[in-house]
This record gives sequence, structure tokens and C-alpha cells, in this order.
Amino acid sequence: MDFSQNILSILIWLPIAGGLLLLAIGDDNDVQSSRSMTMRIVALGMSALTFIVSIALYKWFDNGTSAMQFVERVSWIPALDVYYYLGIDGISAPLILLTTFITPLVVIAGWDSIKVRPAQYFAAFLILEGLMIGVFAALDGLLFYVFWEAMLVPMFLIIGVWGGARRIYATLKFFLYTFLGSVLMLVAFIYLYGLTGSFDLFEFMNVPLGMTAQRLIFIAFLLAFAVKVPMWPVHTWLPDAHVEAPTGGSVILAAIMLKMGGYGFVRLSLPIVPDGSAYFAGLIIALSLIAIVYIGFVALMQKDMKKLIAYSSIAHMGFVTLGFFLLWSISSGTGAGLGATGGMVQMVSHGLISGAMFLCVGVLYDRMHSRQIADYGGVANTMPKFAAFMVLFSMANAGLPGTSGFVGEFMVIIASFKANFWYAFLAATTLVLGAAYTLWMVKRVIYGEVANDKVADLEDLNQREFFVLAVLAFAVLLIGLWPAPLVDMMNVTIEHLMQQIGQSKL
Amino acid sequence: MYNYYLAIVLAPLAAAIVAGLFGSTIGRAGAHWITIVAVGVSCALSLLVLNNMFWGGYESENISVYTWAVTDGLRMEVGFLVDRLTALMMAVVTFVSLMVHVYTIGYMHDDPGYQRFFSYISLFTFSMLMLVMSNNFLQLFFGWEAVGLMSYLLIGFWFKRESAIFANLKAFLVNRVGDFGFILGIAGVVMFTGSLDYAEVFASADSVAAQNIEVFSGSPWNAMTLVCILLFIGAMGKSAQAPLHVWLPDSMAGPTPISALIHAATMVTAGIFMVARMSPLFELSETALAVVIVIGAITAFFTGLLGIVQNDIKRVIAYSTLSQLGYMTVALGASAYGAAIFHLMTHAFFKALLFLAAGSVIIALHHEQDIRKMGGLRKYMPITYWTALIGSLALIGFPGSSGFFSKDLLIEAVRESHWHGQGAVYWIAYLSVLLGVFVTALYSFRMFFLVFHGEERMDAETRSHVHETSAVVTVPLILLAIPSAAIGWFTVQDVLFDNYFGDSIVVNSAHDVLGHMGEAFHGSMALFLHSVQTPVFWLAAAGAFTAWFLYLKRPDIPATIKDRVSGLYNLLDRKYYMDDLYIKGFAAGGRSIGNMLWHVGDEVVIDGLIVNGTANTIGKLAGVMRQIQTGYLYTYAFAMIIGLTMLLSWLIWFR
Amino acid sequence: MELTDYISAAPEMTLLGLICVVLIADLFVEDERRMLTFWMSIAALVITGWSLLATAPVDRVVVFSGSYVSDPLSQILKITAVGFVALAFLYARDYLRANGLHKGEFYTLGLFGLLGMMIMISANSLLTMYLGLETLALSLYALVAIDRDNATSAESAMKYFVLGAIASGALLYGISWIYGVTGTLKFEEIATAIAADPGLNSLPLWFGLAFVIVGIAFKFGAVPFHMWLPDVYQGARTPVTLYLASAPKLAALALTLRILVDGLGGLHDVWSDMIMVVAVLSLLVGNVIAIAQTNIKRMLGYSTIAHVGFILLAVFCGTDKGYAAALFYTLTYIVAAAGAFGIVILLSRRGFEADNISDFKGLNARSPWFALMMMFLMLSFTGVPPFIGFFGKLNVIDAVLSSGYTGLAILMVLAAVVGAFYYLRVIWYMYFEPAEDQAVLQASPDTRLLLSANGVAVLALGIVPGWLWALCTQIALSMR
Amino acid sequence: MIGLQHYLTISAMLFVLSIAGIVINRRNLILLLMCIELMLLAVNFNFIAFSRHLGDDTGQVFVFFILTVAAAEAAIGLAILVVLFRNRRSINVQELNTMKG
Repeated sequence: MDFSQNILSILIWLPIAGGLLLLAIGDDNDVQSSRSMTMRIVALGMSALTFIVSIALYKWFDNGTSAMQFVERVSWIPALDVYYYLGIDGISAPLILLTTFITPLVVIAGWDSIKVRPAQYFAAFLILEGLMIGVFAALDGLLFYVFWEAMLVPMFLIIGVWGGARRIYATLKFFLYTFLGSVLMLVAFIYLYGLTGSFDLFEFMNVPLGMTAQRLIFIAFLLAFAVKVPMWPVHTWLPDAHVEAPTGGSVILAAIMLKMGGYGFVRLSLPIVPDGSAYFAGLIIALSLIAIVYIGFVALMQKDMKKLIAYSSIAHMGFVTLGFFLLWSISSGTGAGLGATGGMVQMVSHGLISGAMFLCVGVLYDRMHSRQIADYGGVANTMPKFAAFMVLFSMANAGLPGTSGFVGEFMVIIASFKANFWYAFLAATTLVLGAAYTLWMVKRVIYGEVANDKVADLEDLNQREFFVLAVLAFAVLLIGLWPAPLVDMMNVTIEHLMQQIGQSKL
Repeated sequence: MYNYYLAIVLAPLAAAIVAGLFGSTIGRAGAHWITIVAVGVSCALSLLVLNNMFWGGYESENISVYTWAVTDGLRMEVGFLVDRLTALMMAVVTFVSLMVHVYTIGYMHDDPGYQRFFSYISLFTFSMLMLVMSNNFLQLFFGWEAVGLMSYLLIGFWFKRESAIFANLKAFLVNRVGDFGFILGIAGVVMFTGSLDYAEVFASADSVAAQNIEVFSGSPWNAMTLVCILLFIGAMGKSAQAPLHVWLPDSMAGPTPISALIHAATMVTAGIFMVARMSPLFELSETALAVVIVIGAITAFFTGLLGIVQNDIKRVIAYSTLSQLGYMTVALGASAYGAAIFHLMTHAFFKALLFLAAGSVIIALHHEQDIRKMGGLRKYMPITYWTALIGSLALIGFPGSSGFFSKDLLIEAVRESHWHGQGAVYWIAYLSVLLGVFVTALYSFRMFFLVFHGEERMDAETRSHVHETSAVVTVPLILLAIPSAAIGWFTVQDVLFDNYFGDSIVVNSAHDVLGHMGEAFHGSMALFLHSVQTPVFWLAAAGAFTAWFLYLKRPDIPATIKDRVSGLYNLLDRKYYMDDLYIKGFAAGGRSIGNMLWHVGDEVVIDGLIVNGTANTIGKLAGVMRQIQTGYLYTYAFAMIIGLTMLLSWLIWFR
Repeated sequence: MELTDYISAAPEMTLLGLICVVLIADLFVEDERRMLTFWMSIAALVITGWSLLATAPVDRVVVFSGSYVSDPLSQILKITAVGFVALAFLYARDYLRANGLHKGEFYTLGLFGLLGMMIMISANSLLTMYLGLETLALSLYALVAIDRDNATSAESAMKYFVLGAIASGALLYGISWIYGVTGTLKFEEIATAIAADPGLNSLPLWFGLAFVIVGIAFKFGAVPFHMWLPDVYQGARTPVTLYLASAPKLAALALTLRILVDGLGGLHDVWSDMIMVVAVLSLLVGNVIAIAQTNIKRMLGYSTIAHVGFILLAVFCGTDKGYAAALFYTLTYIVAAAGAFGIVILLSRRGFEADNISDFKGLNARSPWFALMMMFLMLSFTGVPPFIGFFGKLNVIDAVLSSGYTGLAILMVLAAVVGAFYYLRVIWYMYFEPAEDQAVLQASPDTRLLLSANGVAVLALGIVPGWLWALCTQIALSMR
Repeated sequence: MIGLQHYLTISAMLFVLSIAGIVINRRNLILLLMCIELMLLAVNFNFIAFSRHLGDDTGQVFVFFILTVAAAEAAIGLAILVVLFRNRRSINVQELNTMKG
């Protein structure tokens, strides 16, 4: 069956429809009713179906071209010349696949750990999934913005309703922080719309822009994306949001939402304002390196596992932004592409790893209702299976070769050495810092004598948890041992992107 | 041969996976059988390969297994480069690994983590093979980190012991410091050659040496020097060269078979192997070689001294390992790569032997490791005694033993390496290796005597059932004792002087000390006979004698010495305060930096001042501004009037 | 006076007649059959609406010797006004009955107010405008005070009355000056007079203009002429607030466009700055003070002030795009406003005025659907896509940017971020807080339906905003 | 001879007076209503002056309308006043501040 013509629409609207269906059938006032079980099954079914569709997407995706694929273009708001314009290339495709891959896992992870209003919970995730795919697929500025902003709402609710003690502070901080970032992007969009008379991203890319305009637009974009990535110093929403969010929320946040920022940089900042990007590249690189080192140290001292992972996410995303902005500091031809590819791979891999890490913490949290490292110790004695996974993902988090965590960092470090020895030097400190904060946590949580009675009567992973972690572990190792399929997906696109931003728009 | 190579690598991997994932189903016996068979297979095949390379005259092969990724013109592949150097390493690794597998059956037989242990060591074997057989830097780094990981897991195998999980974290982090340099080195290689493949990189080595890089603006450095030093930092981490040596002694917290396999025979020699493998690069930078030789010399001598004051049997051997690694490094620095590899090989055998012997003693004494609580074991465990003796003799380079040939010639090579000039570098290197011999003999025989001779200091209860260990333990001892004793005789000629390594090791003719020595070399026997005239022999003898005198003849003296030069003693006892430097200095420093950045940077400045600051300001502002809304009509009216006047005055002034 | 005059004024006349009918009929209806009045007024509105559609002019028709105009702008504004008055009545009914306020006056006054609005909307001379304004204002004063036994209502009514009187006084004074300078009251003639003799465009005229702007700003509730607004919104019974918050904004917009654009369009560069100052102040003051509110009606009052800032900034541009944006924003804003107050009404029960934000706690647990609707409305206010409020802001920002005021645009979005907080707080109370009383909301089916429709509308309009924007642009163009 | 500007000045004075009355008076609501009337009268003054000056009658027509509206306004104002008094037993402006902030 060939539905490749509107596969993107299917990917976007299928989960959203599923979410609405859940809201319709779900009965949150008695959670144990048979309906709530059917509701769970529907949620899983919908997300799984979406994933299956996305497999078709992967099958039909053509690595050979940098052009947009599966394009859909229908007039949406003729009065504003806005189009319902979808399409993907090697940059967005992997992220869409990541989204569709992670969401079912999140659904399974929340299967029975969610006691309060499950229908709304799963509905929120499904709708969120659709919106996120929309962000990655949208080629019309306004459409992009619509998905981008709408995405905040479900996450706002997820953190606020199902979150931890300080959830309200965290979720408001999350919403306002990101909202503040995005509105300026909107202004930039409208400005460009004023110039081109259209919201078509390709129009934006083609319109010539003066240096001042480019700098201003870049700053507007920067705020939007830097907050999402998040880059130092606008990262402080992340630890709070991650800590307070329910496990699933943290997973989606870390695995996909952060990628929006990186995606924004490659999809918008670089091609639309190449000279502006060139002008600010130094700043971005500096911020990325600060993120890697500074945040590395901060992560070292965290007492809360989720917070530690959250900070490590910031550090890892530093590699993404670093990789994207190396182009202008690399004199000789190749290398920039390597950096950008590394950034992309890092995004995907970080999606898997951080997601897995948060799921691991979630597993512990479900049992002991504590995220404090101090409350644990010697978990390996009582939960050997879990310990194995935890160690594996921690190693991946520390960028061990053979896991996906290594691929991106390796490429970025190599590329940054071409740019400047000290970039590489600072970036490479993550080998030490990353290992330090991750494995120190492992030492204190997993190893050692059984710390207390609660740890003593922990029970090991149940099949559901085992399945989720096993799937993720497989993905992490697969990408680590054979990244070629992933890399090939984006090679051509990134090459094209590099040429595109290589030439000035002045 | 390709399929053989695959089999060699994959057999242990498969076994490890089976033993690891299905350990409970296949049971203990299943676990050790499958892994031993697998390693046995790859050992046999490796020996076959070695044979083909050595006597069969096979050409070296460079095969790509699969393409890891290609992007932006950089090919990243997984492949094998099998030449004589590799073949030798493969043989050593698989052989020692096989021995250790067998030995483990006895050593771990009542450990709950039996299957896990076998899975780990097989996986380690796989990683080590990937490392040595790699034909490119990517895979090299993979193997490099993989062995690090396995070492981490195995040191922390008894994860309940605080000492163990401290040691494995320390080991991993210190190694990571080395890898930090290593990956930068690789990045440098890519930058200057645009490739990760050994062949291509070596081909364009000269062009690299011709380039400069300004790390600090205004001071151009030779690119090759930079790259080589960075790579060597990696080697320092793995091969525990000062100042990155601190992890190795602690790693003794792991089970003894691991100490034998990883921390004596194979993993720690990865650095040596790597530098030898990169000889085409190192040869182009004398600066780098100078750094190598100095680091090696320092390690060789000073870590040896530490061995004298240790009381933990395994730690003594650990320090001797450090010192021997130092020797190898010195050889590398002297461009005597062959000598380094040769010593690596012999050392692998006799050091593994010593560790396993120590392990045997430890078993016999129910996991007692303090040599002050041993003594007189000779009559209880003869096999262990004799094998340990062979090991010790080899270690001190007793004429005829394998260690004799490797170490004697190594020192000779250093003496010959005049191209470093007669300057400080040369003398530091030469003197430390020379004096090192005395030290080596002293600490190894101190340990030997304290363990096997003299009065029996263990408590009666233990003594009552001290007995020789089982066959699974002793057989590997014997099998290792044979090469330790004899392998020197018939390999030295070929390995060192008959250009065994061929093109797998490149030596700049100006540096070719071995070649130079080769002219004066007349066979093993001649060397053996000539040995008595060398300072090495007498230094070793002196060391052994001193040990005998101090610890058997006059056991009271050491205590007095300790009191006399307590300052020196403490310095050694505290390992030159290196650990304090690392733990109290770097680790604690890093933590306080982290705290500072977190609490001050994030919480106070960014969040407190900027983020919440803004929010609170707006909140306060709201509170203030709502006061304007007094609720009184006249205020409202007044406000309107203000507004009106505002508009009017604007008309008058600004229009 | 020909027939066409009467035809184009037919809707107002019909309405007037019908009001009288309702008024008289209401005298003979005793309280328990008061629903009759309700249905009659609804009928009256329906008929008026029909007559509006029936007499829809193809283009601009000026009648009654130039003091009355009927054009596309007036059409859309009037139809919307009628619609929203009807909506207000429907929402109000159950509340009034529950609180024993179900009297004919509410409807008749409401209808009179509508009449006033329609006159304002169609006014083509300052005189007509003034009359319409007073008709509206007087009925509003009375409406606010409709609950005779309620002190706060009375207080707010009094405040509203006094300040309103000042405002209209100022407006009149301004009008008198404009009349004095240009010698006429009709907008076209004023425009032509100014165009003919640039000398007129000088201080005396500006003097008058300033006073007129006071009147306009007051009607909208723009800072610093806003002070009545929060008190009145809070003090009036919620249905009245609903009425007050929706339709009259249209009249206010008409007032602005008619006087400033049709009449004094030539003075754009003079009044634009005044409007700008007022608008920016409203934007800031409204958003900031709203944060400190605990009473939802009051909070929404301040939020109204903030939104007025947007509308006025759109007008300030003085471009067709700007006027279109202002129109679009007003139309879409009152949809959300009506819905929000509708839900506040729904929450209130007999004797219990649910006008604290905390009364929304746990609404999601009590009745998820209405919580969802309320969330839609709040998000629409916030300007989160795909809700219609977003497109309102989008168009205004677009207008401002294309007139080259980047700074203003940034200011607007930042204000929007500040505003987001207090809208989010409502959502937070509804979703994140436990319910204080578990009572499930009671509402008659048609109210439920309407509210749902209203809530969904902000989403639906947001998904297909194109036609409305097209319409507004077209009307803006027709204003020339 | 008395010209337009004199009339305008007078009316301006009246206007200002009325506003001043509203702002300054803190006692009696009735006074407020009177001030409002006064304000309207000031406006009427203006209109008549202008219409006389321009020789155009519309101004005076306007005045009639204003007077009518003023009457209506007064009525409503007093009505509200009564309501207020019924509830508050006071028409003191300063007690009229239950809603603020």
C-alpha cells in the first residue's frame, strides 16, 4: 500500500487523533475500570501504529537527494499566503524517526506507574508526539511556529499535572522561558514575511538580507533555539523541568524537545541568515564549550539523579551546537560537514541515551519514590538486570565507543580540532568530566553494599521495563557499532546545507 | 585467512555474549567451557597465524571488514591489519588469556558471579584483539576504550567492596585522562592526513612532519611532535606511565586472574604496542621520542622503588609491572621498538606467571595478601614455589631466563641510543634502567623470600590447612613457566635482529640501535656467556643478595633502616604523595569548582538574579502599580485629567 | 429624505420598534413567566439580524443628509454586535433566574444598548456619534446598577457613571472645537475641509482632537483612562460584565475608526503618536497589574486593557493592514472574552459568585470539558497558536512591523509573555490544584452547547482564520 | 468688543472649574453630578459661540441634543445615587472605595 504522498500528514495527525480519541473514551474518575485498560491499549496501539508508519517512511526515504521528500503543499491561509507545507530531508527524517520510536516506549513506561488521570496523560503524550513531528516536518514558517508553540501546552500540562513537588514552579518556568524565546522568533518570521510576502522557509532562505537584519534575525532565532537546546546561560529551566516532570515527560523533554533547538539552528538560523551565523559563530562556539565544561562540573555535584542527567544533557547538547557552527572557523575544505553530521548524530544518540537514563531513574523512582543519590547504594545486589542496563547506558552517556554516545562526540571533536586546537581540547574534556559525573553516580547508586532496607527489598525489572530498556539498549549499540545507515541518511543533505551556508546572502 | 581473523575475534565475543546473557541457563560449567573453548580456538588460530607469518612467510594483510560510516570525505571503517607485530600480540594475548581462563576455574570456583566473570574476561579478550588487530585509529580507539571498560568492570567485579569500586572508578578516570590526549592525537592525525587508516596515515607521515601548528599563537610546533605526544599521553594512561600510573596499584583490588591478564600481560601493554605500531610517526619526531624515553625512565626507576616498601603481595607485583612497563617505554623512546615488544612478550609470560603464583598463594592462605603474614610456604606448595622462582628470576633477568634476553638487550639498546646526544635525556634514561635492575632484584626477592622462605608467620589455624592448589591452578602456572624460562633462547635472534617485524615497524636509520647491535650479536649462547661481564648481571645479583641479607639473614635490619630514614620511607610509603595530589588536589578541586559553579553561577546569578529576579521584579511592580488604583473616584478622575494634560502638553511641546 | 434613507436605517428602526414592543409586553408579564420577555428579545435580535442581512448594502451608502452611513464595516460590526448581545442574553438567562434578577429591564436595557451601538457604528457625523454613544452609555450605567440590592454594583455603577460623564464631556468639548475649526460635524466634510485648507491642521484642531481621544480612550478603557474598567467589571453582575466586555468594544472600534480615520484621517501623524502612547501604556499597565489580581473578573478587566493596547497599536499604524488588524483583533477578542465570562457565569451558582480565580481550582476534576474550554480561551488570550488569539496578535505585529516599528513589535511580544503568566495561572488552578468543592457544573443543555461552541470556536477560527482575515482586509480597503 | 475668544475662555474656565470640582470635592456625590452638568454647560457655551461665529446652526441644534441627554444623564445619575444610598446609607465619595487595586 503506497501512501507516501501524505505519509507526513498521517504521522502528524494519527497520534493527535489518537489523543482526542483517548480524551473522548477515557474515564479518569475511576482508574481501575476496564475502560482505562482499553484506553491504555488504544494509546499504545496508536503510538505503535505511528511508529510502523514511520518505518515505511524510512523505507521510502531516498538518501540520494538533498531535496525535500514526501512534500505536501496545500494552501492554508490564502489571505496571509500561508501553506500547509510539509516535507522532510536528511536533517528532519532521523529526528522524526526518533520521535516515533521514543513515544511508544514512553507509553509503555507509563503503563501502570501513572495513577492519576491516565487518559489525559496518554492523550497529552500522543498529541505532543503529533505536534513534535509537525515541527520537524513543517516547511512553512507559520506552520512551523504553530506546531512549535502548540507543543508547549501538552508539556506544560504533563509537568504540571503529573509532576513532582515543585512542579508548578518548574512548569511555569519551562513555559515562560520557552515562550519568551519563541515570540522573538515570531517577530523575526513576520519581518521576513514582510520582505518575502510569504512564510515559505525556502523564500526566507533565498531572500537577500543586509548584515544588520541578519544579525538581528539571528539573535531572535538564537533566543528561541538556545532556550530549547538549551545553551548556557539560558539552561536553568531544564534541570527544574526535568526533575519535576514525570518520567515520561523527562524522557520526551530530553529525547526530543531539546532537539527542536538544534533542529532550529540547522533548519532556520544557518540557511536563512548565513552571514549572521558566521558573525556570531564564535559566540555560539564559546557558549557551547562553556556548556561542555561548566555544566560538566556542575553535573558532577548533583545530588539528584534526574538533575544530574539533566545537566549532562546540557553538556551533551553543547556538542550539537559546537558541531553546527564550526564551518567558519575551518579553513580547509572538509571538516565542517563532519561537525554538522556529528551534531546531528549526537542529537539522535542523546535522544536515545538520555531517554534511557531517565527511564532508568524512573524505574528506581517507581520503587522507592526518591531520586536522591544518597538514598541508594548497592542496587546491583538486588536488581542485577537493571544494574546491567544502567551501567550500559551510563557508559553510553560517558561516550564509550561502541555506543551511540561516542559517534557524535568523536566526529565533533575531530572537526573542532580542524577548527582550533583549543576547541577540541575543551570539547575533549567531556571524556573525563562525562565519565566522572556519570560513573560516580553509578558507583554511589549501583555498586557497593546494600545501603538500606528499602534497597534490600527492591525487586528487579518486570518484563515491561525490561522490554523498554532492552529496545533502547539495542538501538544505542546499533548506532554505536554501525552508524552508517544513520549517517548516510543525512550526508547529502548536510553537504548541500554546507554549500548553502557557505555562500553569503549579502 | 580473513575467515580465520574473524573467527579469532568473534569466538570470544560470542562466548562472552552467551555466558553473559544466558549464564543462568547454561550454568557454571557451561559458562567456563564455552568461553575456554572459544578462547582456545582463537588461541590456536592465532598461533597458526603467527606460524604462518613467522615461518610460513605470509605477507601482512590489510582488510576492511565493514564501513562504519562515511561522511564529509572521511572514511571510518572497521578492519584488520595483520602483520608480524599483530600476529605476535595476538598469540601472546590469546595464550595468556587462555591460561587465565583455565586458572579462573580454580580461583573463582565458589564465587557467585562465576558466569559473569567468564563473560567479562572473554569480552576483554575480544576487545584486546580488536585493539591489536585494528587497521585504523577508530577501531584502535574502540578497542582501547573497550579494554578500559572491561578493566573497569573487572576491577569492580566484587562491587560490594568499597576498595574495588573506588579502584575501578579511579582506574577508568585516570585512563580517561590519557584517552583525552589520545583522542586529540587521533583528531590531529585526521586533521593533518585526512584519514584514519594506518596505511594512508603512514604514507603521508612525512608531509605531516613538514607542517607546523600554532597551539599557542606565535610559537609554531611541529605537527608530528604534537600528534605523537598527544598519542603518547594515551599510552601513558593505558600503560600506567608516571604521572598517570596511580590507578594500577589500586586496580589490584580486582580478582587476581584479572591482575594477571589485564594489569600485567595484555591491557597495560596496549600503550607499548600502540607506540610501536605508530613507529612510522614517532620516528619523525625526536622531541616526542625524548619525551617518551624520559617518562619511561622515570616510571621504570621510581615506581620500582615503591615496590620495596609494599607489603601486599599483589601490590609488589603491580609496582614491578609499572617499572617493567617503564623499561618498555624507555626502549620505545630509544627507537628499539623490537626490544620493547620483545620485553612485552617475555614480561607477559613471567608477570602473568608471577601473578597467578601469587594468586595460588592467596588461595592457599584463604585470601590473605599481606606478605608479612606469610613465609616458609616452600614446603607446602612446591609447584607454586618453583614456578614463582622461575618467574622472579625471569623478572630480574637472571641469565638464560626469558627476562634476561629481553631486559639485557633492552638496556644495551638504551646504552647504544647515542642519537639522543650525551645530554641529560640519555643519562637519565640509561642510569634509571641500569639502577632499576638492582631495585627490581631487591623487591622481587624480598617478596619471594618473605613468602616462601623464613619463618611461617601465618596463624596456626591457616597453617593447618595450607596445601598445594588444584590442577586448574597449577597447570597454567607450569604452562606459563615454560615460556618464561625458555622462550628467550630461541626467539631473541629472530625477533630482535633478523628484522622479524619487517615493515610493520619503521625505524629511522639514524636511530636504528638494534640494527647496530645486531652486527655485534652472535647468538643467544654468546650473549648468555657474555652476561657475567655486564653490569646488569652484577646489579641483579647484588639486589638479590641484599634481599637475602635483609630479609632472611638479618630480618631485624629493615625495621632499623625504616626508623633511620623514616622521611624517605614515608615518601615511598605514601607513593610520593601522588594519590594525595590526585584525590585531595584534582578530584576535590573539581568537586569544589562544580559546587561553586552550581550554587553561585547557576543558582545565584543566572536563576536568582536574572530569571527569578525578573519575575519577582515584575511581581513587585504589579504590587506597586495596583496601589495607583485607589478605588477613589477622584483619583480616577484625576488620572484622566493627567492623561488629558499629558496629551495636551505633548501637543504644545512636541508639535 | 428619500426611501433609501429609511431602508438603510431599517435595522435600527426595526430594533427600536421591537424594543418598544418588548418593553410594553414586559409590563404585562408577571415574574414567573419572565422567559417570555427573554424569548421576545431573542426574537427581536433575530429579526434585527435578518433585517441587517436583508438591507445589506453593496457598498458605502450615506443617508440622512450625510449624518448616517451604512457600509461593509457597519454591516459586520452590527451583525457581530447583534450576535454577541444575543449570546450575552443566552448566557445570562440561567444566572439571572438563579439569582432572582430575572427582570425585563436587563433585556430591554441590553437592547437599547445595542441600539446605541448600532447608531454609533453607523454614525457619519459627530452628532450621530454622540447620540449613539450616550444611548449606549446610559443603558450601560443602568445595566451595571441592575442589582438594586448590591452595594458593589451600585458603587461601580456610580464610578462608571461619573467617569463616563466626564469622558463624554471631554469628547463633547473636543467635538465643539473640531466643529469650531472645521465648521461642520460630518466626517467627510471635516476631512475635505482639512484637505482643502491645510491651515486648519493646526493647534486649535489638535486641541479638540486631544479631547476626542480622551473620549475614545475612555470607551476602550485605555490607560490612563482605564480606571473605571476593573471596578466596573468586578462590581457588575457577571452577565452584565459579559455584555460590557463583548459588544461595546465593537462600538468603541467604530467610534475610533469613524472619527480618527473617516473624519480626521488627515491628522494621522498628529493622533498616531497620542494613540501610541496610550496604547503602550495600556499594554504595560494592563499586563502587569493583572498579575496581582485574585478576582478573575477584575483580572480579565486588566487583561482587556492589555488587549486594547494591541487594538490601538493596530489603529496607530494608520495603514489598511492596521485597520484590518484592529478589526480582526476586536472581533476575535470578544469571542474569547464572551466565552471566558460565560464560564465564570457557569461556575457561579445561586448566592455564590464564582469570581475568584481560586474558584477554578480543580475544575479539571469537576468537569474536564469546561476546563478544556476555559483552557482554550485562556490560551487564545495568551496568543498561543493555533488558537485565534494568536492570529490576532500576528496580524497586529505584522501591521506594526510593516510600518517599520520593530521596537514596538518586540515590546508587544514581551508584554504578551508577561501576560502569559496570569492566563497560565488560571490553567494551573484548573489542572494542577485539587478541587475545593466537588460539585459538577450544572447548566442547561443550550448553555452547554453554546459554551462548547464558543470554546471550540477559538480553536476552529484559529485553524481556519483565512476567511475572516480576508474579510477584514477587504473592509479596511472599503473604508476609503 | 467681546469676541469669540472671550466666550471660549469663559467656557474653558467653566470646563476646568467643573473638572476641578470633580477632582477636589471629596464629600458629596450630588456635587459631582452638578459638576458634570456644569461641564456640559461649558460645552454648550462653546458650541453656541462657535455656531454664532461660523453662522451655522448645527452647533445650536447640537446644544439642544446635549441638553436632552444631560437631562437623561442626570436622571440616571440620581437613580444610581438612590440605589447607592439605599445600600450604603451614605453618599460620601470617600466611602466609595470597596473595590480597588
